[in-house]
Amino acid sequence: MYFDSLHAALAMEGHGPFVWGAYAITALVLLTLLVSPVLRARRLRRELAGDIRRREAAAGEGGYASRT
Amino acid sequence: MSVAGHSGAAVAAGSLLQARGLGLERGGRELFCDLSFAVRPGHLLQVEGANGAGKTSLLRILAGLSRYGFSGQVERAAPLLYLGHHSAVKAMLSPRENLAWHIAGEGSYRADEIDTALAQVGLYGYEDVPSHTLSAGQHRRVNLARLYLSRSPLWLLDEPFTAIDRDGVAALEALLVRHAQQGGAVVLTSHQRLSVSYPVARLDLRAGLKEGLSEGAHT
Amino acid sequence: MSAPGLLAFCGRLLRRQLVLALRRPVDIGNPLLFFAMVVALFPLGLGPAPAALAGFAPGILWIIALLANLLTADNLFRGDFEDGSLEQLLLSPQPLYLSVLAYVLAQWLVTGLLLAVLSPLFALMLGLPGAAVPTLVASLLLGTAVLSLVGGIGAALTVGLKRGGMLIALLILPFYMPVLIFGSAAVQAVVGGMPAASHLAILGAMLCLSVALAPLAISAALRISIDA
Amino acid sequence: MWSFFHKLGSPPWLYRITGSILRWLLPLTLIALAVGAVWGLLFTAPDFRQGNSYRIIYIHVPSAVVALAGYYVMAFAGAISLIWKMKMADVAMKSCAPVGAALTFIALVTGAIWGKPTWGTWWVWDARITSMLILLFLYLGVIALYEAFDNKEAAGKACAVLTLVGTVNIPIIYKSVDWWYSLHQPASIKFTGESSIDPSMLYPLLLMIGSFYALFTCALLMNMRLEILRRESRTGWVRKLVGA
Repeated sequence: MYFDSLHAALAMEGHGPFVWGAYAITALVLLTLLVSPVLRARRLRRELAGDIRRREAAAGEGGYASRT
Repeated sequence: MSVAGHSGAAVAAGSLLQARGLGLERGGRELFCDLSFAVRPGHLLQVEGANGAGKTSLLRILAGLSRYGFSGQVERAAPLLYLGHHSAVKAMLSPRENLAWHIAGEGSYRADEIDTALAQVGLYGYEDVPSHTLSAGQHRRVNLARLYLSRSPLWLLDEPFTAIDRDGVAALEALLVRHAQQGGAVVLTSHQRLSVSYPVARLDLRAGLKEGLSEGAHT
Repeated sequence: MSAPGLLAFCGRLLRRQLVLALRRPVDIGNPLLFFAMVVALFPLGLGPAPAALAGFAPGILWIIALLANLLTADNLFRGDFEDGSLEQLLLSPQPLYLSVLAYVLAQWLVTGLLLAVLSPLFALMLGLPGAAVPTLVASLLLGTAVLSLVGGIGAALTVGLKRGGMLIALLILPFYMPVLIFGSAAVQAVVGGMPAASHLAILGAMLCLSVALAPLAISAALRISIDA
Repeated sequence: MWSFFHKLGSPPWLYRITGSILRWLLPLTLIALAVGAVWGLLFTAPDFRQGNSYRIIYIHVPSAVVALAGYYVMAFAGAISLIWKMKMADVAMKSCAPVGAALTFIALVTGAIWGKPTWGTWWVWDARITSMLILLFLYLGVIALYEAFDNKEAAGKACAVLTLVGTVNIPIIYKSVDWWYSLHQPASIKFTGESSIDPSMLYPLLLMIGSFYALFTCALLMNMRLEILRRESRTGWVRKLVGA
């Protein structure tokens, strides 16, 4: 490790806020980039599953599944 | 002038248009599927169906304006003429200028041929007025005047009777029959049945019914 | 009677477009008026000091020419799309490449060419040195032709959309930037006492490239827009 | 060979295979990113001119490189979708745009943050930053065009044309901006050139570039899977997948 202590690593001789800030923003954007498709896929699958259940329920009651 | 001399020889062999297994889905609803037919010289084919049944879509697919989003294939063996919902009439141009431009891609026509065609659709005397002074029906007539000049053997007409008065309808029907008799073919969409003494094949999109198409269907 | 030759057909198309444009002279005048008005905005915003204005004049004139071109780009195909003329053009047996070129040429004749011809007047108002005026006209002649061709791509992509106006600007402004860079640099070079031939040559090269490629993109985009 | 292309065009196959690729590629990418970041942040010596602020290079350069490459990936997919009418290429192209835009955004923001300690200002109209800004505009243009169409099939084709136009234009734009910058700016402000970089700084940088490529692939595949599900939501295999 280049730095002597955690404090020195955070401060980076005065450049710390810039460097750590840049890394934090990058991490945030990358995290959003990876998490948002997962969340949206989960929502889509829930919607589709609900749709299927609705059709099955309708089919069970009156057999008009094709109408929906 | 008429289409006879030009179209007769060009299309003697085989079909003008061949559709194989056409299917179209819009918004999750199947409009038509596995539609196969051939249009041969002498055919008069009327596409029927309720609003939203896919008549216009089918015609645009046949014309080649729609090139994706449907299944199946269309083979076009002859030059075709397509008239859609829009009249393509420029308000700032006169009927003569409009018509001269409409047929500019097909050939060079003399001024008197263009005037004759305009006279045949009842626009005699209107040749040089700006088109924005004309009615919607007259715009449609400018458009239809093209049929009197066209040398394309295959006509695809989307609702050609819209905004046309009764005399105009009769003249147009006669023109379509003459075109078919002289070796051309017409595919048209219309809500009203043609009143002609010529065999009209019908394609009902809603029912998938094919009537009078037997000799042309499925190869 | 045979099908008309390529050039005859394009000649007719060009004539039709010009006749249509000339029957609405106001539409031709609008971009020029816009040009004049925006020229008047700069002294109001930057202050009337002649030296400062003259310094910025090459950039100002080029940016306004670019915006004037952008404003007219949306109209290139819209009228013909809405009244059905465009689908007839696509169905015509004539090669679309040349037809599209004729469209753009007609549009350039009534916008870019006129802007270039009138630009000395606006250059005078902003105090651009007289020696730079011929270069300004030459760079505008070449550059606006590139802008019209590139603008045609944006127009063809958005012609089927109801709300195309803003979108077309977002799509094509990045592609306008190289033209702006070399166009205004050409004028600045002459102001600074340097030759501008190389800048103009690069603009000419851009024009050649756009003439070769832009009609392909416009044709493809028109077929897509007609289909949507 | 052809059967492989045929499979590529099959949504269920593509959905399955991308799922199994992601299962190992995603953890690997995250580990590589973490290793590269820690290496760059804590285990390399500072640059003798810029001090510690140069450590931003380990995210700035990789994101810029991959953002630019992403545009070409997008254009390549667009060309395939136009020429061979392959729907899955359409899906790939559409999924590239947001990932590329995000990476361009990172490159811009980190560039601006890097600029503050180096040049004393957040924004300099430097050739590279200006080029990145234009690249961001190009990405956002593609996204805006895609969203403007109701017919998503037409949207895909239109975006494909736009990206191809962009592919021709990007080198011209970059060269113009470079030339413009050399004309207007004294050559006093300069990044550390890649050619003169010390090996001890180069290795973590290469690792980060590799990780960003892998990250781009992961995000692209995840977006593609989402888009496949959305487009195929009416088909039997999706129903079975969701129902199970």
